[in-house]
Amino acid sequence: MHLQLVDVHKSFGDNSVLRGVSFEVSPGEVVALVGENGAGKSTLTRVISGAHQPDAGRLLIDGVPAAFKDPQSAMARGIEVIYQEFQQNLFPHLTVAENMYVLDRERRFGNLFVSKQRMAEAAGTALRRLGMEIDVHRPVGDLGVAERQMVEIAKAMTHDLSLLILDEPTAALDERESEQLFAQVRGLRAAGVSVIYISHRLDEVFQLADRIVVLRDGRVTLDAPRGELDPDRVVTAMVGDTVDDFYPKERNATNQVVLEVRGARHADFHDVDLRVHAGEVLGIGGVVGCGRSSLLRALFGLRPLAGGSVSVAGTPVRVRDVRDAIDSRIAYLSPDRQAEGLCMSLSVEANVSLASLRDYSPAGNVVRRAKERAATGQVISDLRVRTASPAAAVGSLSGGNQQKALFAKWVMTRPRVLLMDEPTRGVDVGAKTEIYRIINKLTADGVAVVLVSSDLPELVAMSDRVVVMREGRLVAELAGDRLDEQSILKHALVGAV
Amino acid sequence: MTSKLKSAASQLRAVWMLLLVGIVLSVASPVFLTPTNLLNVGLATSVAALLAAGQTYVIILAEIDLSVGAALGFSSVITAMTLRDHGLLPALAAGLAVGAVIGLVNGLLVTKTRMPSFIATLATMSVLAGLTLQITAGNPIAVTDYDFQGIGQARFAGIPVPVWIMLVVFGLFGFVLARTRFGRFVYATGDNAEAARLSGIRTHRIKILAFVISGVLAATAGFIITARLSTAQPTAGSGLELAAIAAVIIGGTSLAGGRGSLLGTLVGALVLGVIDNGMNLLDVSPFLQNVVKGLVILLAVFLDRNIDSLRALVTRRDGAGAPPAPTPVASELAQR
Amino acid sequence: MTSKLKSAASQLRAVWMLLLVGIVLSVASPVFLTPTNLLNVGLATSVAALLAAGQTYVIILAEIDLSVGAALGFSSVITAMTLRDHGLLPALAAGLAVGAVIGLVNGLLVTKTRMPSFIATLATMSVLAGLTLQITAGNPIAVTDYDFQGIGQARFAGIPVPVWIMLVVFGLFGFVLARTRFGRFVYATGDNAEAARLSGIRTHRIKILAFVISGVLAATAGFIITARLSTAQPTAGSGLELAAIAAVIIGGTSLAGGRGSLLGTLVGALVLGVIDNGMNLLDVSPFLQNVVKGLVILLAVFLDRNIDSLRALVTRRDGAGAPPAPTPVASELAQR
Amino acid sequence: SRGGDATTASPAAVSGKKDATIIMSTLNNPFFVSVKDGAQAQATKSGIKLTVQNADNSDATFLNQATTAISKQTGVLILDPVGSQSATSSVTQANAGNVPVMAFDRKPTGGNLASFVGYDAVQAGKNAADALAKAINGKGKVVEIQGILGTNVAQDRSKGFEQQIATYKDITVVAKQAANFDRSKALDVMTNVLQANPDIDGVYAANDEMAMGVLSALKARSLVGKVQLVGNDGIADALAAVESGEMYATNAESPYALGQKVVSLAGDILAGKKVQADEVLEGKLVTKDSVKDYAKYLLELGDTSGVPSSLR
Ligand SMILES: Nc1ncnc2c1ncn2[C@@H]1O[C@H](COP(=O)(O)OP(=O)(O)OP(=O)(O)O)[C@@H](O)[C@H]1O
Ligand SMILES: Nc1ncnc2c1ncn2[C@@H]1O[C@H](COP(=O)(O)OP(=O)(O)OP(=O)(O)O)[C@@H](O)[C@H]1O
Ligand SMILES: [Mg+2]
Ligand SMILES: [Mg+2]
Repeated sequence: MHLQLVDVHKSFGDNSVLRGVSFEVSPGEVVALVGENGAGKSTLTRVISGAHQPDAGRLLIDGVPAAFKDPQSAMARGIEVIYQEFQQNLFPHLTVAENMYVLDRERRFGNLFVSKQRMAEAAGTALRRLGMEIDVHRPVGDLGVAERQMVEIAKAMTHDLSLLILDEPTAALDERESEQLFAQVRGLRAAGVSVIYISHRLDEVFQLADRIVVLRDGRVTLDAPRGELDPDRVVTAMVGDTVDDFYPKERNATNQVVLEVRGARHADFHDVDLRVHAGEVLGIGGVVGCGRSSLLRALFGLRPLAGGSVSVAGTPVRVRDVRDAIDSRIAYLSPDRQAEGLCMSLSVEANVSLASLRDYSPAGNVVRRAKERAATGQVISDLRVRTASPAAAVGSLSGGNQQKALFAKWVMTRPRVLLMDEPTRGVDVGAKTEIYRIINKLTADGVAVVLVSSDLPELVAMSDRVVVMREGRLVAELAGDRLDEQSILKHALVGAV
Repeated sequence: MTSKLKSAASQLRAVWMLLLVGIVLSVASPVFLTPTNLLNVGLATSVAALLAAGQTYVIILAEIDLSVGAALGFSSVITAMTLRDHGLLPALAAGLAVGAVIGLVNGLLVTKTRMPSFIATLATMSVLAGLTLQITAGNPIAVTDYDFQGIGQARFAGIPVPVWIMLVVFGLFGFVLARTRFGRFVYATGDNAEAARLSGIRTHRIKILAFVISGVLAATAGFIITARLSTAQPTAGSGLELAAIAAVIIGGTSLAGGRGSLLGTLVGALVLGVIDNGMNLLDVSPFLQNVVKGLVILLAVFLDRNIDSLRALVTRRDGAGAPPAPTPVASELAQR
Repeated sequence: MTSKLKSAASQLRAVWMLLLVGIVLSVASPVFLTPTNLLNVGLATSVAALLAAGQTYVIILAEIDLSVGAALGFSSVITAMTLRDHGLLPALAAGLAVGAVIGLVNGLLVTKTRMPSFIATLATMSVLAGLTLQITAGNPIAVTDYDFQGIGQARFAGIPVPVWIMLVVFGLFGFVLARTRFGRFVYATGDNAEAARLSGIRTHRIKILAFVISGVLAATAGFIITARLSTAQPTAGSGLELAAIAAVIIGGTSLAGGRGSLLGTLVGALVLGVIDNGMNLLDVSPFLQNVVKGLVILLAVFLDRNIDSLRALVTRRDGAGAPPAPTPVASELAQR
Repeated sequence: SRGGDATTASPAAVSGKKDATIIMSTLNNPFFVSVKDGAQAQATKSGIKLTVQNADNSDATFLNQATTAISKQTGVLILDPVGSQSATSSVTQANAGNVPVMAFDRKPTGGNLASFVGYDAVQAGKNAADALAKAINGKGKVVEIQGILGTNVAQDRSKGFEQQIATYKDITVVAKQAANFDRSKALDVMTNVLQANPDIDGVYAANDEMAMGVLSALKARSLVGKVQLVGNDGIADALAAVESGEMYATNAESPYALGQKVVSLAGDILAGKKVQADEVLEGKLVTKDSVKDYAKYLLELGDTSGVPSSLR
């Protein structure tokens, strides 16, 4: 498919999101679309897919004007989208197979009556092609984030495609799974399918894209073949400035142990010993399902430990539920901001102060609004959360800004220990750097940070030390010269490959 | 495979609930298990069960239809008037058409004007109840047509026609829900309407259709009630909406949408019918009947949920006193 | 700033709805705008409004309390019996305690046994209605205590006491909801219970408290109704639950949780009260009153939603026939 | 009793008002619909502008509607109380607001009434018990089907029936169940009761709506004629059933006549005439022997819809 966008405009209220976007995608071409959080990438995606109507501008398909009044019309032309948020793609109570073939436009499993048997077989086959073994009868709500993402990808691939749009598909994937995905994308390209690929990971973009289009404040600021570009130019086009240091790591580690975990046991991990010092960032590496997320959840009291001990700043603590954790000044950044992070129809301000509201409502439970506003306002600007107003619903922010708002909530609790699971998932380069600076600031104040991230360069650059988990056990500790991506991968995958 | 077994087990579980109540009653009353009495239960349940069948579609879509009782009353009256003036077939057609139109109006209100279904159908309930009284001046309309009376009073192969109607409706609509594209769209739309829209499902159409099904089944239930009494009562359906919704929920369908089955609803309706029957058989003090009924519902639903988490405890090997940990999304929905 | 204005506007909008109905009525009936009649409306609204106030808390939490009417009946009867045997203060204490215990039971059922609140409170409604009949043997209980009657019949500064009670309750609980930590937690838990839990909110406790508030306000409404009638009727509250829920939803609170206000609920209750009053004043045929009421509710809620999208159309300049595009979350919620 | 003094010079007479408001306890029941029809017919005849309200069986709605009518200064307020005790506030409010007030069917326990007209519900239950006893020759098993528990009529009819039936020592009440004055509920309840007690001799249903439901249940088990049925009210369907012998008797309390009577009294009050303060009406026990006469009586009143076509 040859897709042309001509001078596309789209606003939400006073917020002009797309201000005249023009570019094109040729058949069999992979175009990477990059830009800061809130630049308008997802909005553009939704305009192409018929989920939004443009205010002005035109869409041409193979030179013929096309206007999709709804997603069905776009799908009928072979346009398939993997939206950024799980909420927009999947049905938690339906099985994997039903999710993949929910529409079954080709009516492969029956016109009126559905053969669930054949549907399940087809789903299993399609997933195996992506290198996934998932029980296709399981409800999608039971799957982990990565598995869900793979189901979404498999779902999109079940159709006859002419254009595939992937909006941050790898945010939840690890290296291995990402590689599977890239292989698929290359396969599609070879078959003449056009691909628009949206990502905040520049290394992927440079691996995969034929052309790179940069969006900034709703306008195209760069559109060139990959060969003519280097990361610096792309970043400059994205943020309007050069970013001299992606990973502004500061070393603030001291010798004072803040978090100490001994012999922690649980269904998903065993005999875990950890010591995290004041000002230190301890990274945890591993592949999907190695148990590191479960470890963080257990330490935060979400699924209490079956055995072992935890102490914070030398004081033993028993964390039986979240309140115990918060009282011990442990904070936890969930990887799933939709389900566990934010109250989407509440204001940015209310979300940011939610975990620390006690500090702003001393006597009689009455919330001191002025004090609250001042404190949240400070953090919101420190973290550069882009919002029309602190009173705007947090659900109206772009994904990256939602992530920053979530971060802000925990900064407000002034934690001693900060547990972070994929803190920069879906966050743009600029904002990532901002988050890293926040981490620096926290460590400078003596906070002990535990960082779980599937983004290996980030893990290596931002951690003072990395422990690697495999099948629920700590298998290695890397620091200094021994800390690099290859070593982490090697330890994470040994025996598993 | 395991999930397949699981879902079969969860449907069976609903049946167990019914069996439990049944076993208690057959010990308490020698009459309970007689075939005539069981057919009576079926007969008494048929009306609420039909309303609940349509309601199941609506509730799986995360909507609610409070107007079913009033729709039953209104369509009954129209049916009886048409029967009096134009005969059997026009009467049946008129009744079903009225039910369909009511459903269509509800569906359009909910989808096109984005009104919450609770308030939209509460309003149509009020309108229909008023209209029914207005056109009948509050008087019942006698039905003398012998064939029509048969819908409520005749038997076929020893089984009352209303029970047959109930079985056919549940068979048919159960099959549609479980096995057709439309059924899958119903579940998908109820589970996540936004994702369904983006997946290319015409969610408005699905919802409107579900309300139409609910209206048509209300009209069908109206035939039965009218035929059984040989009269169309203007107030026939009042209060039945809560009974129907209760049957659906006892049957395991979630008000949050996306989950449920018609088999569960049938069992839910039968549980309620069996409780009523049992209390009449045992001559429980009418003052206490509401108390008993409420407690049995609590017990049934409590056991239902509890068996669930016990099973979860066992299969997930959560151990160590940890509470069962559903996924965030599932647990969030479960709270509704 | 703009959002502040917006939210003020959306609350004002609810008031506009009331004004609209009011203006139509004051043109149609010369009596409508007289102070006595307006006080009558306040008096007539007070009971449903109190139930709706508690219900607002419950609904913002994405739950529902169907037992409020039955709780009102039960606590009224207990209050009247205690009044007869032990005097005023014990009676008030007993009534409020009964309301609180009912709320506590509902809250525990919903949080600890994970029963859907719809079915749990439907069951407690049934149990309470039965218990009320059982302890009274179906007979009303006369109230002769002069002071107690004052709760319903006296005036203070020219305004009936029930209206004062209503104003104080709405002021107090409105403040709690809008300005306190507890209120904030109610919104957060209703919006996303899991996120709230992960922020350290004891969501179960919040929910239980909300049900307790609902029970206590039902008992308070029971005082008013008993004092106005000088008798506790076993069936006093029946049917009031739907009126209360309707008031809450007309007032703009979403059944999906996380959004709503007590001011909206007050307006919603007054809209319903004004419609009733107006139809009585204008001598609308009693059969047609239900029809009119249903239509006015539809119109009011429709305009409410419509003005919203009209405003959105204007300010968002979506233009070109584009449907207003709320955020995915908002639109998903709006469908509930 | 209270309201004992007949109204002499009512405020309405002074102001020359010609309007009245009648507040019905419910209109979801043909009995009350017929009261309303009779009242309206009489109002047309006497040139009174009659406003009808429906309290839908809610005490609070009843009071609210009374309050509204009083603030509108209606000529006469006519109450059909939802409950005897709870109607008292409406009466005292009307007294305070100087609006003449009368009641029918159920007598408010307090306040000053210009007039009361009503059937004695306890007596109705007693009459039914006697009739049922007669029908089954003073011995056998009977079933009582009650109305909406917690309402006056249901309570009183049940009280009268139980007191009186207890005086027949060879009669046992084998089941007592409520069916909320509702036809279809009565059908299901009776079907179940018959299951447990197939050998009963008689049924008392506290109103004819339920009696009709009971009759359907009896028909389904071919027990018509074997089981004697007594109801209350005398609605058209019941008269037809009595005529055909399917039902033994109904304690007829012509609602149409009641409505007429009430409004003609209201007309007297408006005209400043002296009215009788307290009039307790007796129901007429209608059996196969007397049903034709009763139908004739209704037709003379003008209550055509109260008479089944077979008796017109
Ligand atoms: N439905 C909507 N209503 C109002 N504003 C919206 C809506 N959708 C997006 N926006 C706004 O449009 C802007 C662009 O959002 P968009 O999601 O397109 O950004 P993005 O480039 O995809 O960002 P990210 O990298 O964070 O995903 C943001 O300011 C966002 O708040
Ligand atoms: N809520 C849950 N229900 C059932 N199984 C779960 C749940 N959460 C995690 N698991 C399982 O527990 C194991 C450990 O998962 P965990 O999330 O800790 O791994 P992870 O390495 O952090 O993976 P990811 O990178 O996907 O977050 C996996 O097998 C996972 O499937
Ligand atoms: Mg995006
Ligand atoms: Mg993880």
